Amino acid sequence: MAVLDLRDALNQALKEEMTRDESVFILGEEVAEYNGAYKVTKGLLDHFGPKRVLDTPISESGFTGLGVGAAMMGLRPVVEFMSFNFSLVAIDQILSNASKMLYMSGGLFPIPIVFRGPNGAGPRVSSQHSHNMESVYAHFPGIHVMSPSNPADAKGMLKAAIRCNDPVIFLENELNYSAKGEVPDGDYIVPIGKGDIKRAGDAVTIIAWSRMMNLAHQAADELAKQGVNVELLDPRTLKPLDMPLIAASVKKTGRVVVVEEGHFFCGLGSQIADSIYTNLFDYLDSPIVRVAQSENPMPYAANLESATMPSVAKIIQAVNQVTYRT
Amino acid sequence: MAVLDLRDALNQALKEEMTRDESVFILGEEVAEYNGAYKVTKGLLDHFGPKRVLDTPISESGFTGLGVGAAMMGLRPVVEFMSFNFSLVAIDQILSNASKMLYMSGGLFPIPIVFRGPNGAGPRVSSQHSHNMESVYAHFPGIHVMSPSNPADAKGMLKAAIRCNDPVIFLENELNYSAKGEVPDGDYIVPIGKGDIKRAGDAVTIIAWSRMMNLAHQAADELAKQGVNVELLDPRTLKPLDMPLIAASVKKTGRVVVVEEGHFFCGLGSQIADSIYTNLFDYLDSPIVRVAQSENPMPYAANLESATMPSVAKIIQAVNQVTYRT
Amino acid sequence: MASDKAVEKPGKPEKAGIKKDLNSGIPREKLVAMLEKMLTIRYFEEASIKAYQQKKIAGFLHTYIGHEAVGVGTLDHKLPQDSVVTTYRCHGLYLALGGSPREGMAELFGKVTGCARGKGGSMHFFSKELNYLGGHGIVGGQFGIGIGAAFKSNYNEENAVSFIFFGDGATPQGTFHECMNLAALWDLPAIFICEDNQYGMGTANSRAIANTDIASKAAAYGIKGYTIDGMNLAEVNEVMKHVVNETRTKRRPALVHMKTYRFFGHSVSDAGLYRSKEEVDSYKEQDPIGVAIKELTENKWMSEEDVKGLQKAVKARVQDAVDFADESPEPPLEELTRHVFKDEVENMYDPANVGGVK
Amino acid sequence: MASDKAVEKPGKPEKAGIKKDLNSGIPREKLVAMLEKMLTIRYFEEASIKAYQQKKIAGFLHTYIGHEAVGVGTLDHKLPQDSVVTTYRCHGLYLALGGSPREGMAELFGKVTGCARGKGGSMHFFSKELNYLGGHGIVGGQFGIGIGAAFKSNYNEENAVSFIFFGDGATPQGTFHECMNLAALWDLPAIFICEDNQYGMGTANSRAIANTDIASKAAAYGIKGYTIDGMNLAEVNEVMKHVVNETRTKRRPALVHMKTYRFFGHSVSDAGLYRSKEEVDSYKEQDPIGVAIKELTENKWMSEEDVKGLQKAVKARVQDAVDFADESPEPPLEELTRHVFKDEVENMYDPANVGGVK
Ligand SMILES: Cc1ncc(C[n+]2csc(CCOP(=O)(O)OP(=O)(O)O)c2C)c(N)n1
Ligand SMILES: Cc1ncc(C[n+]2csc(CCOP(=O)(O)OP(=O)(O)O)c2C)c(N)n1
Ligand SMILES: [Mg+2]
Ligand SMILES: [Mg+2]
Repeated sequence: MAVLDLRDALNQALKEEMTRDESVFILGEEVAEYNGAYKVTKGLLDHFGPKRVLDTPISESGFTGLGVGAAMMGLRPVVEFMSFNFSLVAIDQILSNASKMLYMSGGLFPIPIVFRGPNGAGPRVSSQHSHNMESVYAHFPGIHVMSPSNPADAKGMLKAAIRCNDPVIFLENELNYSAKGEVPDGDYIVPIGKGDIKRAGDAVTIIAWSRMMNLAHQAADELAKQGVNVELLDPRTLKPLDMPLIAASVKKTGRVVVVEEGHFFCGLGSQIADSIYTNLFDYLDSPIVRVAQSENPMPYAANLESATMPSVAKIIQAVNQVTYRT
Repeated sequence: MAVLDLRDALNQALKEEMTRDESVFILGEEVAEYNGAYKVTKGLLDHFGPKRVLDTPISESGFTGLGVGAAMMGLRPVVEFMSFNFSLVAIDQILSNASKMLYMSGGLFPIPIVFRGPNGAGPRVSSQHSHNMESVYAHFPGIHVMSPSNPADAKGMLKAAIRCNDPVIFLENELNYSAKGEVPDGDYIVPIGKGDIKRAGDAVTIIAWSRMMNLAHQAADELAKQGVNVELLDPRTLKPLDMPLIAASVKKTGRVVVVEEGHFFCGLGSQIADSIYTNLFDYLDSPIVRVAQSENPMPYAANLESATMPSVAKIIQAVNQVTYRT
Repeated sequence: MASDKAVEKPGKPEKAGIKKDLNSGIPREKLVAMLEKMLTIRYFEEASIKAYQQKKIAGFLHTYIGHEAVGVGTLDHKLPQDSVVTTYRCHGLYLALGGSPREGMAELFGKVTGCARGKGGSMHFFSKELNYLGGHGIVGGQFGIGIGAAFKSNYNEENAVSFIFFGDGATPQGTFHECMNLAALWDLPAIFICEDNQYGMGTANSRAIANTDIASKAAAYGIKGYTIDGMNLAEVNEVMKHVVNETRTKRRPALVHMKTYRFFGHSVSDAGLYRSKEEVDSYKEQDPIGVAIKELTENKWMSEEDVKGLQKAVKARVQDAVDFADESPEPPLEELTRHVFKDEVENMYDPANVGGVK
Repeated sequence: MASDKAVEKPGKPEKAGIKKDLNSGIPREKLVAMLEKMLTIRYFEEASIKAYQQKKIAGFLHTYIGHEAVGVGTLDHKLPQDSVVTTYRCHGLYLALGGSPREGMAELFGKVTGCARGKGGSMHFFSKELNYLGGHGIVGGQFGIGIGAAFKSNYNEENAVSFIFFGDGATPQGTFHECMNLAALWDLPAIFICEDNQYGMGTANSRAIANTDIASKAAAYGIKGYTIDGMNLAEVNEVMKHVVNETRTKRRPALVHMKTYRFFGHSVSDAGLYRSKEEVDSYKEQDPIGVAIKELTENKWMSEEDVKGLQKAVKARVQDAVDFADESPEPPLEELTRHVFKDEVENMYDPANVGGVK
C-alpha cells in the first residue's frame, strides 16, 4: 500500500475507472489543461486525451445538463464542480433531471453520473464560497450522497460512485486534499451505504465525516489523555445512512456527538440525530449534542472565520456535555 | 371581518402594502396581464399599473437578481415564483446574493425582498413540479422562511414579510389557495417568528404548517371523537422557529407528531424534532413521530400520488404511535 | 475540442423559397403518411381533452394541436440512432416518432401500461427504443439533455443527430444560451428547434424576448439560423431535410425558428383571454391538416371517401387507445418505491433512512 | 414595458478611430489625475500581493494590474447617482471610484476598519456612498444586481445609469443572457462592460466562447455593441463618454467589449503556465501607465521629477493604507452574528434555533 494524498487517491480512482471503462469521461472547469483547480485531475488529459477529459466554459447548468443527457444515452460522466458552491447555478439539473429521470421515465433511463468537487469552506474564501451542501442534496430522493474523510476511503468510494448506475453527489473538501494515508492498490471498493468505525471506544460516539473526522481524531486523542474513550464513526455515505452501524455504536456508548462543518439548522446532523432518537431512544443516556457552524454567513476575518467553524475545542466541549463532565 | 379565500387574503396584503409604500413592486411570470397563474395578483396591474406590476420573461435567475439589485438600491421587491420548483434555477441568487449581502457588505446593504409562490405539490403535476423547499432555504442563514396555513395568517404574515428589511421566503400552497377563513380588515400583522396554537389539547402536540395543518385539523376532529385531545401547533414562521411556543406545548403534552408535506430525510421536521429532543428531552414521554412524503419522486398516477403524500390516516396512525395506542 | 470552426462566420437566417400552394412537392405516398400522423396527433389530443374533462386525466395537459406540421415534417428525417427531447408539450412528437397511442394514452390516464408506467404523466413521455428522451416540465431543462445526446454521438463516433425542441418562451432562459454556446464550441450535432407559437402561456413573445427574430440569435454562437413557416408542412419537411443532413455530416449545431401556433390554450385550464378570436381563426385557416387534405383531394390523390376512411381509421385507433387506457390497471403499490434507483445499495431501504410511520 | 425599441435594428460593433499615439486627446490635468488613479491601483495591488506573501492577506486575491485603463477610463464618467457592480476582481474599480485605500487595504487584512468591516474580504468590496454594489464571487452573479440598479433608476425616474463589469469567462453563463435580454426588453439604463483579458482562469476564451466577438452578441438583444482597446486609456475614456451619455439619455442598455490583459496570474496562487512570457510581455509594452507617463513627459506636461514625485506620493498613500490596515483591530467577536439580519425578529437568537454547544 502506498501512502498518498487524498487528492492523489481520487486521481488514482479516476484513472483506474477511466481505464476500466471507456464510457467514463470527466468534464468541468479547468480539469484538463490546467490539471484541475485543485489538481485532482492531474495528468488525466495527457493520459486519456481531450475526448475524455474536457475543459468546459463557465456554464455549470449547461455542462451538468450535458452530463445528464450523455448518461441517458449510456455514457458515464464525472462532472467536476470547481467547488460545490457553483453547483447552485446547476442544481435544477441535478434535482429536477438527474435525480428524477429514472423514476419519471418509469425505469427507462438510469443516470449513471457522479458530481464531485470540494464542498464547504476553503481557507478565508468568505461568504459566497463556503456553502456546505450535504443536507440539501440529501433531502431529495433519487440521489446518493458520499463524502470521504481519508485517502483510502476517497479512492474506494469514488470508484464505487463511478460504478454506480445512479446519480451520486461526491463531496470532497479543499482543506482535506493534502491529508495523507495508506491507500490499497488496485480494485479497492468501499460500497455505497457502508460507514466505518475509525476508532473504537465505549464512552461516546462521535459521528463526523469529511474534514470533520480529522478534528474528531484530534479531539479523541485529547480526550483519551483525559481517560475518555471515544468511538469515531464515519458514515462515509451520508445518504443512505448506515443505520445498522450507527445503531451498534449507540447501543454500546449511549452518548452521541454529531459534528458537521455546515450550518446547524436543517443540517445533516438534524437527520442523524432524529434517526437516532427515533430508532434508539431507549439506548440514549443523554441528549445528542451537535457541533456545527454558527448561524451566520462565512466571514472573511481570520478570527471570525475560526469562531464560525467547528473546532477541536468545540468537539471536546460537546463530549463533555453529553458525558455530563461539565 | 370578511370571509376570504387564502388567495384573496394574499391579494389584499399585497394591495395594502403596495398602497402604503410606493417602493413595493411585484414581478414574476404572468403576474400582471394574466392576473397571476393562480390569481394571487388579480387586479394589481389594473390598480397599480405596469410600473409596479411586471410580467417577466421566463428568466428566474435574471429577475431574481434584478430584485436583489433593486433592493440594494432601496426598493422593496416582491418576487413571485410561479412555483417554488422554478426557484431552483434562481437559487444561487437567493442564497449567494440575497441572504449574504448584508453580512458580506459589513452591514451596508440590507435586502428587503420577499420571494413568494406555491411550494410543494400541485394536484397530479408529477416529479418535476412537486418539490418542497422549506428545509433547503431554512438551512442557510440570512433568510427567514414563512408559510401560512389559513387566510388570516396569510394576510398578516405576508404584510410582515413585505415590511421586513431582510429577505423572506414565503411559501404558499396551490392546494390551499381556496381555503376559506375570516380575515381581519386593515393593518393586521403576524410578526415573523411567532407561531400559533390552532387548537388546544393535552394529549399530543401535532406540529404542522401550510396545507398540512388542514389535514391535522381533520385528524384532530377524528381523534377527538376517540377521546384524544390533540393540540395543533402551527409554527407559521419555519425559521426562526418559535421555540418558546413549542416548548410550552411539549411540556404540556409530552408527545409530538411533526407533519410535513415534503421529504423525510433532512426535512424541516428533522430540525424541529432535534430541537425538541435537545431542549425538552426530559419532557418527552415517547419518541417523536414524523409524517412526511415517502422516499420517491412524486409519481403521476393517482394511487401512487396519494400513497406518497401525508394523509389524515397517516397522521392518526402517528398519533396512535406516540400515544402507544397501537 | 474547441476548433476554429467554432468561430466561423456567423450564419445568416436562410429561408427556402417554397410556396404554400397545392403543389407542395411532397410525393403522394409520403403526404398520405404524414397526414395520417398529423391526424393521429390531432385526434389523440382531442381525445385527451375530452378525457381530462371526464377527470380521467389530471394535472397539466398541454396539447400539440396546431403544431402538427412542425413535429411531423421534422421528425420525418429522424433516423433510429437519432434522439429527440422536448418540453411538457410532448405527446405530438412522441406520436410523430411512431410512439404507441395506447401507451401514450395510458400514460395520461396514469396507468402502469403507459410509456412511463404511469409515473411520468402528461409532461413526461419517454421511449427507450425511439431515443425519446422526454417530456420535461422545467422550461429550458431539456437543452442540456439534448446536447448531451449530441455529445454522445461524437464520443462514440456515431452519425446520430440530436433534435432539441423548445418553446419561444424558453429562449430567455439562461440554459438556452449556455447550451447553444457549448454545442457550437464543441461541434455537437444538435438541432435547436424553437416551436414559436408566439406565446409563453399568456405572454406574447414580444413582451418576453428583446429581439424576436430567433434565428438571428445563431450569429452570437457562430452557427447557422433558419426561419421556417411551421404551418407549412412542405416547407418544414424540405428545409429540415437540409438542416438535418448538414448537421449530420458537418457536425455543427443549427438553430431553427419554426413559426407556428397553438389552436387551444396553453394547457386545458387556460381561458386564453390574451389573444383574439380573429388571431386564432387566422391560423386555423392555415391548419396543415386541412391544407394537406385539400392538396390530396384536389390533386385527386385521394377521394373524399379515402379521406373519410383514413380519418375513421385513425379515430378508431385513438379510441382503441382510450379503451386500452381505461381498462389498464393503475400501477401496483410496489411501483411507488421502484425506479428511485437502478441499483440496490446497502441500507437504502432501512426504514430508519426514509422514516415515516412504522 | 416592452417597447418596439426592444427590437430596433441590431447595433453594429462601433469603434472609435482613436490612435495610440502621444496625442491621446486627454487634457493635461485630466491625464495627470487619471495617471494618479492608475498608479494608486497599481501600487495598491502590488502592496496587496506583498502582504499576501507575508500572510497578512489570505484566501483568494485577484488583482486588477493590467486592467487599470478600463476602470479609470470608464468610471471617469460615473456620476454620484450611478452605480457600479463587478466581480471578485474588485479592488481596482473601488479605487478608481475614489474609494479609500485605507479601507480597502483594511478589508484585505480582515480588519473591522475595512470597507466591509473585514467580513467581505478581497472578493467583496462595497461602498454605500459610491453606490459600489460589490465585489461578487460567483461568476455571473452580479448581472442581476446591475440590472436591478438600472431598474431602480427608471422606477424612481432618476437619470442614473448602472455599470456592470464582468469577465470574458462570464459570457457563457446563462445569467449573462437573461440579464441582457431583460435590460433590452425593459429599456434599462445598464452598461454591460466585458473586461476581456482573454482568459477565464487558465482557459483561453477561444476555448470557452463559440464566438469571441463579444460585441457582436448585442445584436441578439437588439442593442448596440462596442469594441474598445482596453489598454488604451484615451480610447476607453472617449468611447465610454459616448456610451454613457447615450445610455443615460436614451435609456437603452449597451454592451461594451474591452480588450485588456492581466499582467499577473488569475489569483496569487496561479502559476500562469497557460500563456507565454512573450504574450505577457507584449501587453506589458502597452501598459497604460507607461503610455500615460510617456505622453506627459514627452509633451513636457510633467518633468521626470514630477512623475517621480507623483509616484512617491501615491506609494506613500498606499503605504499609509498598509500601516492603517496593519494597526487596525480585528472585528470584535460580537461582529460574528451582527449583520446576518437588519431587523431583530422574535425568537431569532434563541439558542434552540441556532444550536451549537451551550
Ligand atoms: C423554469 C420554469 N419557469 C416557469 C415555468 C411555468 N411555465 C410552464 S410552460 C410556460 C410557458 C412556456 O412557453 P413556451 O416556451 O413558449 O412554450 P409553449 O407552452 O408555448 O409551447 C411557463 C411559464 C416552468 N415550467 N419552468
Ligand atoms: C459560477 C462560478 N463558477 C466557477 C467559478 C470559479 N472561477 C472564479 S473566477 C473564474 C474565471 C473567470 O474568468 P473571467 O470571467 O474571464 O474573469 P477574470 O478572472 O479573467 O477577470 C472561475 C472559473 C466561480 N467563481 N463561479
Ligand atoms: Mg410558446
Ligand atoms: Mg478573463
